[in-house]
Amino acid sequence: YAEGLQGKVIGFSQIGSESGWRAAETSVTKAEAEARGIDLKFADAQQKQENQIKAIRGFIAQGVDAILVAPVVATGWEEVLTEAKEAGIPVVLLDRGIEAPEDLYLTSVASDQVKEGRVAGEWLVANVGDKQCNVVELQGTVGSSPAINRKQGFEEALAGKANLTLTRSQTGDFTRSKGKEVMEGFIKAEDGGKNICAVYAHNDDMAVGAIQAIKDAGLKPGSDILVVSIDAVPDIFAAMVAGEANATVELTPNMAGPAFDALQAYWDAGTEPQKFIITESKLYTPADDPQGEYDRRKGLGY
Amino acid sequence: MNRSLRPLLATTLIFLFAYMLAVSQQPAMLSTRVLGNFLTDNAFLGIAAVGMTFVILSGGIDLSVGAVIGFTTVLVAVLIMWLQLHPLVAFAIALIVATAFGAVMGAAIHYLKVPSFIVTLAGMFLARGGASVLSPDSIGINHPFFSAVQKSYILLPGGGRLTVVGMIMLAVFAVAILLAHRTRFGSNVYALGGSETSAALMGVPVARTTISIYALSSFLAGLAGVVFSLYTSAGYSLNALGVELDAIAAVVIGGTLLTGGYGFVAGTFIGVMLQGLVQTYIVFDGTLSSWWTKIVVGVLLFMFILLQRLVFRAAPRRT
Amino acid sequence: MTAQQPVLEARGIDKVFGQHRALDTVDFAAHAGEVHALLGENGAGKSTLIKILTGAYQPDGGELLLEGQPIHLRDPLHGQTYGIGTVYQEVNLLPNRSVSENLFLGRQPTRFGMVDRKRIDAAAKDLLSRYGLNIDVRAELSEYSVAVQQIVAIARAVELSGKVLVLDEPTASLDRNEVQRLFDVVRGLKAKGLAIIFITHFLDQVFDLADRVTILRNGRKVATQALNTLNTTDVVRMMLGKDVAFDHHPTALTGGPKGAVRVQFQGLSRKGLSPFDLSVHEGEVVGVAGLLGSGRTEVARLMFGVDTSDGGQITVDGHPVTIRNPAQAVAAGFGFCPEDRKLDGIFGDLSVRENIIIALQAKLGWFKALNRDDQVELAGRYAEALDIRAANHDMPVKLLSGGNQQKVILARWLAIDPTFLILDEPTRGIDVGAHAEIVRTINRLREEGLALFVISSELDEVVAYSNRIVVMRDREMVAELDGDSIAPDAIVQAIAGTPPHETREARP
Amino acid sequence: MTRPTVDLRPTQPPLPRPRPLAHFFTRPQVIALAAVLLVNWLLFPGFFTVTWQDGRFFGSLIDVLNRGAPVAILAIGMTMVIATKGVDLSVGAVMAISGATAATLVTNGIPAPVAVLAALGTGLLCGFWNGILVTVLEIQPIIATLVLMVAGRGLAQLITEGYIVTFSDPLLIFIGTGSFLGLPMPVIIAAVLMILATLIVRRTALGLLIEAVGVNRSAARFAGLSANALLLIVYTFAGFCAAISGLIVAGDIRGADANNAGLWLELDAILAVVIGGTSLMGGRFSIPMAVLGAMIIQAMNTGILISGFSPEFNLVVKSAVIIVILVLQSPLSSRLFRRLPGAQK
Ligand SMILES: Nc1ncnc2c1ncn2[C@@H]1O[C@H](COP(=O)(O)OP(=O)(O)OP(=O)(O)O)[C@@H](O)[C@H]1O
Ligand SMILES: Nc1ncnc2c1ncn2[C@@H]1O[C@H](COP(=O)(O)OP(=O)(O)OP(=O)(O)O)[C@@H](O)[C@H]1O
Ligand SMILES: [Mg+2]
Ligand SMILES: [Mg+2]
Repeated sequence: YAEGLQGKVIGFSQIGSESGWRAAETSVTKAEAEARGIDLKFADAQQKQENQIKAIRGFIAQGVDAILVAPVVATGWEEVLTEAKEAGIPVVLLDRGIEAPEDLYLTSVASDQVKEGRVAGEWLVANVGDKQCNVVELQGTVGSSPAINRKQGFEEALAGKANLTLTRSQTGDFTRSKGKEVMEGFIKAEDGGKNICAVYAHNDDMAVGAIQAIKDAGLKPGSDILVVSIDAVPDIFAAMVAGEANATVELTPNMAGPAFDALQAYWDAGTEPQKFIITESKLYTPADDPQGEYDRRKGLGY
Repeated sequence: MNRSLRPLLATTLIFLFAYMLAVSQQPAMLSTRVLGNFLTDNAFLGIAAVGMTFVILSGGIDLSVGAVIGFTTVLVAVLIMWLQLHPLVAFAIALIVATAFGAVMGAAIHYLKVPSFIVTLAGMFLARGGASVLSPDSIGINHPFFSAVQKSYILLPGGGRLTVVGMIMLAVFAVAILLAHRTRFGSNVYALGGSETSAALMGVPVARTTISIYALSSFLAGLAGVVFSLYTSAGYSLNALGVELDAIAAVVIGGTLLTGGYGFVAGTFIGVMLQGLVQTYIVFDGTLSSWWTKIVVGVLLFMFILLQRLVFRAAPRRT
Repeated sequence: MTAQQPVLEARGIDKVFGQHRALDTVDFAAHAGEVHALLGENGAGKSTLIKILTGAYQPDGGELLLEGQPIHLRDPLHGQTYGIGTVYQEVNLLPNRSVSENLFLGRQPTRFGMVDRKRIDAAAKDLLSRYGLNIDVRAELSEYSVAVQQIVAIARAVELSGKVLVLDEPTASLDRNEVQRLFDVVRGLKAKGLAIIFITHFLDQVFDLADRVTILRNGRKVATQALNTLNTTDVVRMMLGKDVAFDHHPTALTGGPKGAVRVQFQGLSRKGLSPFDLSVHEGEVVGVAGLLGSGRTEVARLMFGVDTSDGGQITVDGHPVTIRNPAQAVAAGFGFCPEDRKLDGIFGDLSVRENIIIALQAKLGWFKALNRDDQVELAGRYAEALDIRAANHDMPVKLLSGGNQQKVILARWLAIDPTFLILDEPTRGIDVGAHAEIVRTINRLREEGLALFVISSELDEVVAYSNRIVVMRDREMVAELDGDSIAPDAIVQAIAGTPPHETREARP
Repeated sequence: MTRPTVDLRPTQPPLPRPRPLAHFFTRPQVIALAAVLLVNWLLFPGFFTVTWQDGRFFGSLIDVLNRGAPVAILAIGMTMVIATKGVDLSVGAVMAISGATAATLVTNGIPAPVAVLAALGTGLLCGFWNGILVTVLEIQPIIATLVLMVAGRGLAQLITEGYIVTFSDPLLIFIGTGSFLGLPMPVIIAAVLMILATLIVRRTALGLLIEAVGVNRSAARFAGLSANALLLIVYTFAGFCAAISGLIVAGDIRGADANNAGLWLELDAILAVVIGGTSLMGGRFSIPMAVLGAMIIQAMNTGILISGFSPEFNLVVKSAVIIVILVLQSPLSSRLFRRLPGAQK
């Protein structure tokens, strides 16, 4: 890398460490920063927006060169970002966009969560063909934006397909154990699982839990019940290797890399980066060398 | 000096000492900007903690405040954005709803003889659930009134800002100090915390006071919600998750005994500021991982309480 | 006097707790300008009747009349608005608030809606000085001893009583001077035309102060009579339903202790309490006398390891022992009936049986549990020995009457078969019959070779059972009387020292 | 420092005990459980169907027992803490620590039995720490355990470094998902622990002494009880129970999820204890009733899962059920019940 970011002080306000994916994002960000010689100030908000705002204010008071934020929620950033703007500190959003005037941040590096859900849904639509298929859904935390958007995208993909019906939908709080518990309940409620043809989980962790519940019920995940989920964490590839998971949509934990690149270009050459840098929502199936993917990701800090 | 003021003094000294220590590590923390941020960023917590102080003084606990804050932000957002009400009208409605909610909890605690821990736990589920039923998604609030409020602040020398929400918190503390220490209601609250049986026999209207205490706590949680919505211009059902624990910690760090009957509203202010200090210090330091953040917050909480115990020890009383 | 309409009247009052009929069609009337004593054994229903008269309980039958008008009292607050001021048997004040706040709670003078602290403090100081109490009224109530708290409770009730003043055993923890001062105040109120209802177990006080007496037995009214028609024996007979050989002024013991030194305390001290030496022999009762706040309780706490001493040593039967907490004291064979029954003695929610066996169980350890039969037997034995009146031994002890609770604690310590027993005001709130019983018990224990250390504010009583009397003043042991020198007058002189002072400062 | 208040309201002294079994079935908790199960059955007619499959029982009812086991185990420890007038907010975090310890050790090649012992050991240690704070430093229980609640999860994450540590060790997995006599291991463990704990506290004097400390700590001291030693034991035991729960939860998902394991379960455990009739003011306690309380909560959760309501309503339903149970248990309604014809005089 060029000199550009060497010695720059950049604050990073992370949501928390609620999942393996989040931990991976943190460690990738730290690694990227280290590789570029950035002095990264890290602040964990423990899932609270107010803590993120405090952190950003703290960064401003400290006079950092730039701020990265992974916003916990889409709303409520205008005031504090205005403050950052007045202090002349560029802000880059990670993971998701926010509802605020676009001039308040330099750029946003994010995935399209609705698209993630849609990709997952489209895979399912393509795979079941015309067969009658009852789908159950494991939602993320009620009210969280990935849960809302991934549900929406998935439903868009299923819209108009009469043979695919979403029969049950409950929250598994993005965790393995709740995913397992909810799936257990679904299986009991749907005639021992015979009425379920596929499960769609808003993240891989819940899918891993669901897979165990399916196995415990004496069914075969991956064939008796199809499993499709989002995130592409290592453990879901392990499940694919075992033939127990069918598809996952990647959400890359490397949001910081493009963000740093954009900052560097902005500082070095004054180029305004494009406002929305959308990361790829790549679909992985057992055909995509799951063992290799597993090995590649294992070290990333998931 | 009145001996009972000692814990208050001790807490204040601990705060000053901790602040000096932080400044010696991070000189940038000594600025009006940081001080202004203390007030603004902790305004909702401070307001909620005032309500919690009254509840704890009376020997109870209120686990619902975080949820009530969250619910209020959603309600305010819904009223303004969906029903097109003026923010002030929305605030009034939200505060009335919150107050009524607290009054019902207080009535349940008194008449059903269920411990406050459990009643307010149910209240917490209800308020959180109610918020997500209203709208699981976050609702941004766009209203000229909000922008106007956000843009009005007093500029302090050195670039700090004393914002409207910060001033609301200071005003709440001022009023609450008078309420706790200078009114009959305040005396009754302390009386309940000392001994409910005695208080009843001494003619304290127990039912009315209990209901008022929880109504006040929820009212202040509602006000904290209003402040939160001003602070973020949004309503969101998951706002202020776990704030009740922060508020309890602030109250206790401020020298109020959880068993009720002893403590100061002013101490709570210091407790809130101490928590703000810890967080700001961690942000300024910027090297702590997610887990170390938790550990350090826990350890500092422990140290503050330990220091206080030592001060308390210095003033023994007969058991 | 009785021809007038009563100020407060109760007609046919019933009160039932579960299956226990605490009051059975009781009539009671208090007239203006009289002191009406309410007497009865422990558990006779006196406190229950009081609570109904003041609104703390609702009667199950009968009616209340205030100046001829039927009233329904919802709660004590409601009672207060009718001018009924009450001192309940258990001190019911707020330990966490200042003395002045305790005096004025609920009727604080306000200025612009704000409580006027200065005025309250001044008024409180003024008020208490009438009872000879010059204390810092801004200090927390809990910093003062039970006696001070009792005076505060009385002062508060007197202020609240526009028409009726109810005093449920107000003198239980007061010494002679306090009692006289209280009586002066009461006589003043009587002259002002208040009706005063007075409960006590001290019959001499009844004859000293009261005009009429109502006697309850087992929840029924036995009689209401003018006192000048009665003598002590009549009253006792009506209370107990039988004649008892009631030795009202027992004479002092003669002869020294029977055995060798059992426990010896040398140079025990604590901040503010002068170091003291004391040894108690087998078969000896050392009585302790002193004024309120003279440090008697403190000495007892120190002996039992409740407070740790700053220095000194303790030997039991010649062997040195360490006592830094009560558990060690119990292990060394000590027992201690504390002065504050409600706070330090009673496990309110536990049963009578469990309250009796708990110390023995603690001594036996966690794993040698007393089986149920043994528990029932032990509880039964001591309940009988001390005449504890309870519907059954599985009921929570908090439902017992005050005097019976006191006996339960005594039973608890007798059950561990101690070698050295400390009793702090053991007869507080105990009725005449049981009082004689406890004095007899103390004497019997002494005969059996126990060493006892007994604190009491009743001089007649200390004289009755002590081989030796230690007098305390200003947290120091100032005199020791034994043999023939033991007599109430001698004690009074020792307590007063020379010259006797008018008012005492009770330190916070 | 506050005086124990003596309840002045006239209470009913205990009546001569009715026959135990009849007594059991008229308890509000049992009625509540029956009601919740009934509602579940109405929502889902197959609810009570239990089949034999792969050498074990299978069905929703079994799920309720199995899923309720972790909270039930927490509630066993929590009951005793609450009986001493305390509360332990750290049990959820301790679960995370214990799971993280076991998982990290086995993935580093330490034999599973050692890892399990180490996990239980950390639980004991955490509980002991709480006990020291409460006794020696005299910090109020809520705050003392709040420290570990906050810091403990951080410690767990420190051990796992934020990963979900997945393992395939058969012993750990057996603890979470195995079965014995046809019943899931968690159920067996919870039942054994419940019976053992009940026997220990009721056959020795511990139960009575714990109650005495809870009712009046000052009086307990005067009666020569070593209140501090008892409190230490009680908090340590609560930590131990949390560690067992942590192992079960980790074994169940074959991984230690330091971020989410046991999250907010302390509240469920406290709720279970209170529903089981043990007062937060300390004193009388019942371990089996607390376990029953945990089962009520789980039956309710399972009911919500299979009800098909949209998840936004979960919390509202949960709070409504709690409110109904509280009203049922309140003295107000028991007074009403007593008035009903047929009830005892
Ligand atoms: N709340 C209650 N519940 C059940 N029984 C009660 C309750 N209060 C009092 N009792 C019972 O009623 C009877 C009368 O009690 P009360 O307190 O009136 O006696 P007392 O005459 O004041 O005795 P003492 O001289 O010991 O104070 C006692 O047997 C007592 O156990
Ligand atoms: N730990 C302590 N620290 C400070 N002052 C104390 C302490 N313990 C007792 N005192 C004070 O010392 C004095 C002696 O109290 P103590 O209770 O021993 O007196 P007493 O002779 O038993 O009188 P009483 O009739 O009030 O029981 C009281 O004024 C009390 O307030
Ligand atoms: Mg009485
Ligand atoms: Mg004394």
